[in-house]
Amino acid sequence: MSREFVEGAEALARAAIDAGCRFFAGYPMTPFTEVLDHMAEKLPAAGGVCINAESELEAVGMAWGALATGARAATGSVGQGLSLMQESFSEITRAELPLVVFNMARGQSDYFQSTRGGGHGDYYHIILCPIDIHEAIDHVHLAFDLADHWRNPVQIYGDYLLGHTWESVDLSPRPSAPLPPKHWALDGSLNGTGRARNINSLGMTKGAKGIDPESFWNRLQGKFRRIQSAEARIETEFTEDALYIAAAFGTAAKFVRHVVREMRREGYRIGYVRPITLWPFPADAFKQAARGVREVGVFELNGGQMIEDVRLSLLGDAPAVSIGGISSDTSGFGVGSLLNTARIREILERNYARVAARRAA
Amino acid sequence: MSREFVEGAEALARAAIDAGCRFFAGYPMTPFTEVLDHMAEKLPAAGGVCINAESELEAVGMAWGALATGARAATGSVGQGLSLMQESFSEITRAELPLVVFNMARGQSDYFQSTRGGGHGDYYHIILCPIDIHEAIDHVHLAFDLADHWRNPVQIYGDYLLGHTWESVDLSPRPSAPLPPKHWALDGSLNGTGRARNINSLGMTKGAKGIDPESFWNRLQGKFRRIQSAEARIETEFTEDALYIAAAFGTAAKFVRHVVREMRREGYRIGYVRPITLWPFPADAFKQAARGVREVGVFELNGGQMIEDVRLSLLGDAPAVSIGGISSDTSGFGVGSLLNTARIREILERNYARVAARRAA
Amino acid sequence: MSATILTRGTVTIDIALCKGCELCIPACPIDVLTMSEARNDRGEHYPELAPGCTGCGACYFVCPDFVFGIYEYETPKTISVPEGAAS
Amino acid sequence: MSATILTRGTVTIDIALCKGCELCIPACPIDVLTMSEARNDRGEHYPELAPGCTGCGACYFVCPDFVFGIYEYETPKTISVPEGAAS
Amino acid sequence: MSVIDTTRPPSEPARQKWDTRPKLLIDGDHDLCPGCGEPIALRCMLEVIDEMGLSQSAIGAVGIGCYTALTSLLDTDMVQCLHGRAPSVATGIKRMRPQSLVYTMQGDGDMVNEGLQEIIHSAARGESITCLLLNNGVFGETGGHMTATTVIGQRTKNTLEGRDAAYHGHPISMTDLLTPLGGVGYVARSTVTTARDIQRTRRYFRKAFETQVAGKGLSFVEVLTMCPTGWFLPVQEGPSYLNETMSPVFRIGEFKVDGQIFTPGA
Amino acid sequence: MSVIDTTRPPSEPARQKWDTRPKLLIDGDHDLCPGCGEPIALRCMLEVIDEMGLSQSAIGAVGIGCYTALTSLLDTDMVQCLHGRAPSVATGIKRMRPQSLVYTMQGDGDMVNEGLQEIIHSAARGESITCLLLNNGVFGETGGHMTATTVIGQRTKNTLEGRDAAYHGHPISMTDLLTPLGGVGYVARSTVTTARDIQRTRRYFRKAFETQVAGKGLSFVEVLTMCPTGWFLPVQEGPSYLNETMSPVFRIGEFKVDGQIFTPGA
Amino acid sequence: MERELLMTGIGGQGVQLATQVLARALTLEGRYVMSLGTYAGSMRGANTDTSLVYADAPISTPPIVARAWSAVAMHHRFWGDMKSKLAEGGLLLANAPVVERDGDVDRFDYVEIPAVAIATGLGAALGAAMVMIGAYARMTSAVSIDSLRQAMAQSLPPYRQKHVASNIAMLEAGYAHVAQPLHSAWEAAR
Amino acid sequence: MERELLMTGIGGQGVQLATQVLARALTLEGRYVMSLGTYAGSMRGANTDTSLVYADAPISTPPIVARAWSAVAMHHRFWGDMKSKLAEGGLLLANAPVVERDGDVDRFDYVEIPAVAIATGLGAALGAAMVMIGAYARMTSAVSIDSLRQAMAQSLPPYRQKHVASNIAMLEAGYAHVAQPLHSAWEAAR
Ligand SMILES: Cc1ncc(C[n+]2csc(CCOP(=O)(O)OP(=O)(O)O)c2C)c(N)n1
Ligand SMILES: Cc1ncc(C[n+]2csc(CCOP(=O)(O)OP(=O)(O)O)c2C)c(N)n1
Ligand code: SF4
Ligand code: SF4
Ligand code: SF4
Ligand code: SF4
Ligand code: SF4
Ligand code: SF4
Ligand SMILES: [Mg+2]
Ligand SMILES: [Mg+2]
Repeated sequence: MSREFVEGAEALARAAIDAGCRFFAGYPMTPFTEVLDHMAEKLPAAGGVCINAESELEAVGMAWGALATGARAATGSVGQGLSLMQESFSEITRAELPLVVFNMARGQSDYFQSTRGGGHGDYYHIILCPIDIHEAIDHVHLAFDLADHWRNPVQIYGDYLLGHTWESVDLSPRPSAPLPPKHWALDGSLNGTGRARNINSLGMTKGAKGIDPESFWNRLQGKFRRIQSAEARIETEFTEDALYIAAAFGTAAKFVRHVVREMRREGYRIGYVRPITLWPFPADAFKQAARGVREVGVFELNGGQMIEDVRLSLLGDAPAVSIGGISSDTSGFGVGSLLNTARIREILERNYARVAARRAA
Repeated sequence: MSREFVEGAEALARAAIDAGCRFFAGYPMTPFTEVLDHMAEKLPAAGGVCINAESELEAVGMAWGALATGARAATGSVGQGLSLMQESFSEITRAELPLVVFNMARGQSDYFQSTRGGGHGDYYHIILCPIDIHEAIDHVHLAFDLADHWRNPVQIYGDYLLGHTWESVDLSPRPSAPLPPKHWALDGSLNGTGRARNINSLGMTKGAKGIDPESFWNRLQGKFRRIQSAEARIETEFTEDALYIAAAFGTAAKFVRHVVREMRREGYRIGYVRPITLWPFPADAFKQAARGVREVGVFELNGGQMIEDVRLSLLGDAPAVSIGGISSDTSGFGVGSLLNTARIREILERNYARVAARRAA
Repeated sequence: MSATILTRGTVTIDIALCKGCELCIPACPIDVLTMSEARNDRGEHYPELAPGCTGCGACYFVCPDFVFGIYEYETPKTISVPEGAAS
Repeated sequence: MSATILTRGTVTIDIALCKGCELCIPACPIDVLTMSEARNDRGEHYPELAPGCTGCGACYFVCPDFVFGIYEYETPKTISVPEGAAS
Repeated sequence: MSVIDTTRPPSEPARQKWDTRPKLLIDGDHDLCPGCGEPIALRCMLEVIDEMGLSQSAIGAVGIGCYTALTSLLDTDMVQCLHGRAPSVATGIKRMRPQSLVYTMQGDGDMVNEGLQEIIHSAARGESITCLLLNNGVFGETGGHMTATTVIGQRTKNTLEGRDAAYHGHPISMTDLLTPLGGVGYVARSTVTTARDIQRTRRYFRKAFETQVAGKGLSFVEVLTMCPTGWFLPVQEGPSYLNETMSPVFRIGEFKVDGQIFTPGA
Repeated sequence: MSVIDTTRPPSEPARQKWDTRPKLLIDGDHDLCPGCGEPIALRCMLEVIDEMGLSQSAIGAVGIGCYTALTSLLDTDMVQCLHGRAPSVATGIKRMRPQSLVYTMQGDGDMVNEGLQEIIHSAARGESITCLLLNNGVFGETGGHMTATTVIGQRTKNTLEGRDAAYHGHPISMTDLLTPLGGVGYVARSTVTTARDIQRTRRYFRKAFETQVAGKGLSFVEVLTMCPTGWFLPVQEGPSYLNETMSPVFRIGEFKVDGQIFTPGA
Repeated sequence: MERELLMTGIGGQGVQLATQVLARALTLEGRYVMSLGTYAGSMRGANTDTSLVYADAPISTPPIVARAWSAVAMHHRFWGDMKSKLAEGGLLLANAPVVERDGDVDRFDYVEIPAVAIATGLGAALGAAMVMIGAYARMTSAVSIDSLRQAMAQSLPPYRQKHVASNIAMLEAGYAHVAQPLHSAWEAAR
Repeated sequence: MERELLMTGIGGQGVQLATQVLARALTLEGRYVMSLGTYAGSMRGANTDTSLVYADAPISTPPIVARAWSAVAMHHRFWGDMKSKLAEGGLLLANAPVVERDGDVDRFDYVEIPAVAIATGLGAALGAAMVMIGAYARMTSAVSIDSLRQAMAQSLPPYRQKHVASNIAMLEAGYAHVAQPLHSAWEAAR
């Protein structure tokens, strides 16, 4: 294993290219811009195409077209740009195209947007949320594989810290399984045979008039359920005998994990849980990890979003209490004052003490 | 009270005009088109402006501008068109503008989109979800009032049935309270004084460089919490001694309520709960209504969305089980085969029997 | 009361597909199409061909419902048509 | 070594605002602006005025940082300037 | 008057010159209205593709409008796109498969309203695709509403008194917008009201596809089509209404050929 | 050489002819880069509004770009719009307050990329608003990326080898697109590289606002502005780079006055 | 008291308008009504049907009627699809002979009205649905002929007011064709 | 063993590049490194600072460093903001005399390096940050001068390779300026 010192955004871009991504389109918006820049620079050399799309709407449309030909393709933005893509996200999901989305979020306030699907209709994207760039590189490879496997969009939920932190990471080429056959990809070969392909999100069938959304969407629901049972991922530490669990996701979890480890070393009966996939949320594993726990503190840098999934996992087994909150720097990039191990230590100690006291009483 | 026989879409449009709406912009999409058509026909006569916007994005932008002048203004679409408006929805909410949105949904699959905010960031819209056109008329008036009161967008979650059903309804003009003073509305009067107004979603302050998103967004969180405790609305029937409760929302609830009443008359210990506001979700009242109940069946015409809010309300007090499902006609307008009292009766009987048996055991 | 003309082909008419829009009627340069009295299964009138078709294809091109087919005779032939039809 | 010119006004320079872009220097038609040796609180050089300003306003218009103010004398006055400055 | 039996081929030795429907159409039995101009234009395009020997390489990207009902009958590989977004999708396809013949099919509501930005950007980008605009001046699909190409004075569902320039604005001519753009190779407009017009439309399609094959930039063909339903007219009056109200505003002809702008004879 | 004391007004009797900053600007101390052309154009606009006696009626709608940092310093009523959306917002304002002077301020990224559709539709709709385009040929704010107006050959952050027409497409000229539209009353382009250019810019703004006051349709002024940071140039070279690379592509002059199109002297 | 009426026919038969006239007449008499129409797209010749619920108190029934008290069948082509919704013994007014007689005669209170003939007699076969509504009003005493007349005038847009008189004639002819009420809408039980 | 280094200066001082060179050198020696830089926008003269964490095993510390083992202060203007993060007794290399001496002398292991003078002596005042990094490497034994040389070459883009030699001279001068290591980065405890 050889390591190089690179910035997160570059690592993401190079991992994507190594994973076979051959089309990328995006519109600049910090901190997604940095990923786009690396793609614009490096993808053509790898025989791919990177388009500086004129807007987010056009970017996702271009990716859609590239995906339809069977190529591994991706787009991305920050939450705000992804808002513009919601119509396309919903329909690309129904069209069962393996889109990969780089969400370089400005903080953690877009949890609902990512996990509940901000678009219309019933659909879900697999949301991989790395804690650091080492994991992110794995996730990028995983994302393209899962997208192809499930024929469903996969999002990498990153952020400013992920994109801007430099680390010595292993970016050596990974052997990758051959792409699954894509019988549905467009190449014109069946034209005129009565069986030309039709990629659509409406439940159209070649040669048949009209659409059949009900059975089409129900079939997709079945797929979502299968993904839910197959793809949930979680990281837990010290949960066996914990009185109190601190839960967090993404780069913020690295701060929490650091403090929890510190407190454990000092004898606190505190545990740590991090959903790695935000959707499917690892509900069963979370419930399992929280067995016997008195309270779960949810540290998320927003108004309270993941806490709903925590509560839905625990269903009253233990109370879930919000211990994070909105936190932003003045640039709005989401690196706010709560991203501070000293403050987190103080928060965890205070909450732990309260819970421990309650137990004693 | 004099009643007229009108189509739902017309009733919505006339109620909006009666409520003082003076600007409307929209882009056609069935079944929102019908509301837009009535607005285009009737609003100019009332001294207002209705623009046939060239797209949903432009429609919401125009409404934004009209709102900034202090006018009561609205837009709308179906879930798909609303997907395109998500960026604007998020930011209009942060700019604290009193937008009213007519969501003439194609069914119930857009519950998450409406209640969780499909856009980026932490924000909520008040979602009023009428069961029929009588209630919808009240809701339209309420929507404009709540929007002005809270300076927050309010959505009417209607659908095809609401828009296309004709009823004999009371549309006589309602006396309405004078509009609240809008010191923030733009009129140029303070220009050049150093205190000209600035409507923005970023936390800009006149004369100050830069932005302060953290305190700005935190202030909004406080508002959302106040709305949550003040505006949750619910309808319940027969819950006092119920073994089993059927929950539903919107026009689908009318079918469920009908069947529950029928079964009550026949002696079943069954109750009925309908959240009238989807956000804020009437969690406390729901929990109260479900006290002593063995199970809550959630009948929603989607892959399972409101059920999360039901579970979050009950937190394990009673299991919530999905008894609806995706249901669509071949036009995709959402009037599917589950909207059938006989089928619902069959579903409720089956579930009731199971729960009753469990109790006996 | 009749004349002879040279024709290079003729048409087939798949009346089941016809929606009765009548676009083909003025399109025919020699006016040999008229709308039927009878209705097809869709409940529509449809074009009927009087003698004299030259196989020019005008009706074929203007029909939105793909009702016409055009056949070209191996050897052009002369037919007699009622006076005026070919005017 | 000096000449006289007629001038209708002059400038004020709010050096604190200057970002040292030097756009004003070539803008001055009579070359009476030069960049300072010293730096302002932003750490930038800023323009200094040599005698001869006519109050024409060119520097005022091109400056992106609103550094200049223009004053018009009640009566135009004649001043002497070093030879060459007004060329 | 005698009626010829047209249910079967003639008894004389004859060869089928044109089949009832184009080879790239699976079924001619579609749900569009009587007298609709859209299937006529579609036929032209499909036949030209076939005649040029490009059937096996065509990939389409179709917008949302009445023509969407034809997507599943079209026998070329297709993406059914969202309303307004076909040019971007076509861009993605073409960039990944430069060897394919990539076409889009959009209505005026789709292209000139919802997706105006996409077509202009794709054109300026010089994407090597062929874009078909079916312009009937209304949203046919929603029941006859004003679009960005509705002519002044035209009555539609939401311009009940006729489109008023002062209130509803002016129609947009796509050929005006696209012609000056650097990335555009071919621009033309035609109609389908008569067999002659249809022949011209076919000629324009051929030139448009040739432009694509030669890599000379984006090629654009606008076809004015009848929409008797959306115009609230008897079906028979579609062609004359088109010729009298739309053609004067939207000039017929070629506006740019091989990247060279020229003003066609009026 | 003697240095004049310019920290205070002259001792001779004199009146202040031009204040350091325009009356409609709260503070001149902004965060834009040294040598940026945007504040220069902004000053022109604000001064013209003031000179025309329209200060009390102006309402602005501003896009997202470097100029956004000026929004809170502007002393007219404002809406800070989303990227690309200002023309629609301005439409809503103007329709509800026809008596107000409504202006938009957008960059090339904002108007020609993200919001191309909005400006064209608003123009065709003939909205009585005045739209300012600050065209520096890059996204300044994101650090110098290609926009839809970047000229061929220009090196930007994502066209490291220079914009290549075949790969990245051709620049779009907004005056070309807007001039032929029916709803447009006034179209002009200028720069801010010299005091003379700036005077012309001021003249154009005056005519644009006169067009709005007279209700003669949408008025549009494009100003080419220096962006030394986004161009990766020493600040002093901004004006000459602009004159040498942008001006030849984007012609200076008036293209439409009082709704009449004309070709300006080159 | 809540009563349901299903009406079914093919496009262009005036089923939508006829239902509206009846609904408006009921509204004029202070009744509560609710109606939902569907017709399949723009294709001519497709089915069109309407449901109408009317009552003497606010209606809580959902708009998609599962079981109807009465029905009017204008055309046999699509009547079959609706049949299952009419309650056993319910009132069925059939547009004879367009609607063909079959087993329905036994299952329902089957009344044939030669509506096309009556309408043709008045000069416009297209008025058959109006004839049926007139007959239905008389048969059920749901509403008076006066209210129907008034409702008719309200149901046509200004530019079509010249057709009001001929349509009222249709209503009257249908009303007159029925000798006496059979099923009373407002009677508690049958 | 995890060590933190904070480096702070003003825009244009080369702080970012210096941090990168050190990080790359550490990477070349098989260490794990993590670094985060911030600088406030495009305004010249704004602060720029970097944090670097380096370790002999994968790093689990979060990228925003709360408490640092060592610091390099290039300019007094922004050093004050960072001061609180340096651990009591931590190593502080100060760019003297640009950074002014104050109470810090007592709280930290305060070492003054006349980096500007050294860099100016080598012909380019802008190289001061590189001098500091050279000095830091020697002072802490974090990394060898060889690795720094190699890292330098890797850190400049092709079109700036001509500056490699002069920058290496800066590193070497800084390295040479420190007589002997004081704080060993890789020693278990101090
Ligand atoms: C985002 C979005 N908005 C609105 C619609 C509704 N819609 C469907 S078709 C259509 C109009 C299509 O008009 P046009 O493209 O001109 O095609 P035509 O029906 O005239 O053939 C509209 C507005 C939609 N499908 N998607
Ligand atoms: C929807 C959306 N996408 C992307 C961005 C990021 N963004 C902010 S400013 C900007 C570019 C602005 O360019 P321009 O309008 O030319 O202004 P300039 O910075 O050059 O003055 C971009 C892409 C955004 N704010 N919103
Ligand atoms: S043009 Fe075609 S559809 Fe129309 S009448 Fe003639 S054959 Fe029938
Ligand atoms: S082929 Fe020509 S001549 Fe024959 S029917 Fe058709 S249009 Fe007439
Ligand atoms: S133009 Fe203005 S900011 Fe630039 S150097 Fe001159 S005074 Fe300073
Ligand atoms: S006012 Fe004119 S003459 Fe005076 S310094 Fe400025 S540019 Fe020069
Ligand atoms: S509505 Fe118009 S465009 Fe649509 S199918 Fe009918 S005629 Fe054609
Ligand atoms: S980046 Fe360019 S446009 Fe932005 S402030 Fe700097 S010079 Fe001006
Ligand atoms: Mg159309
Ligand atoms: Mg720009």
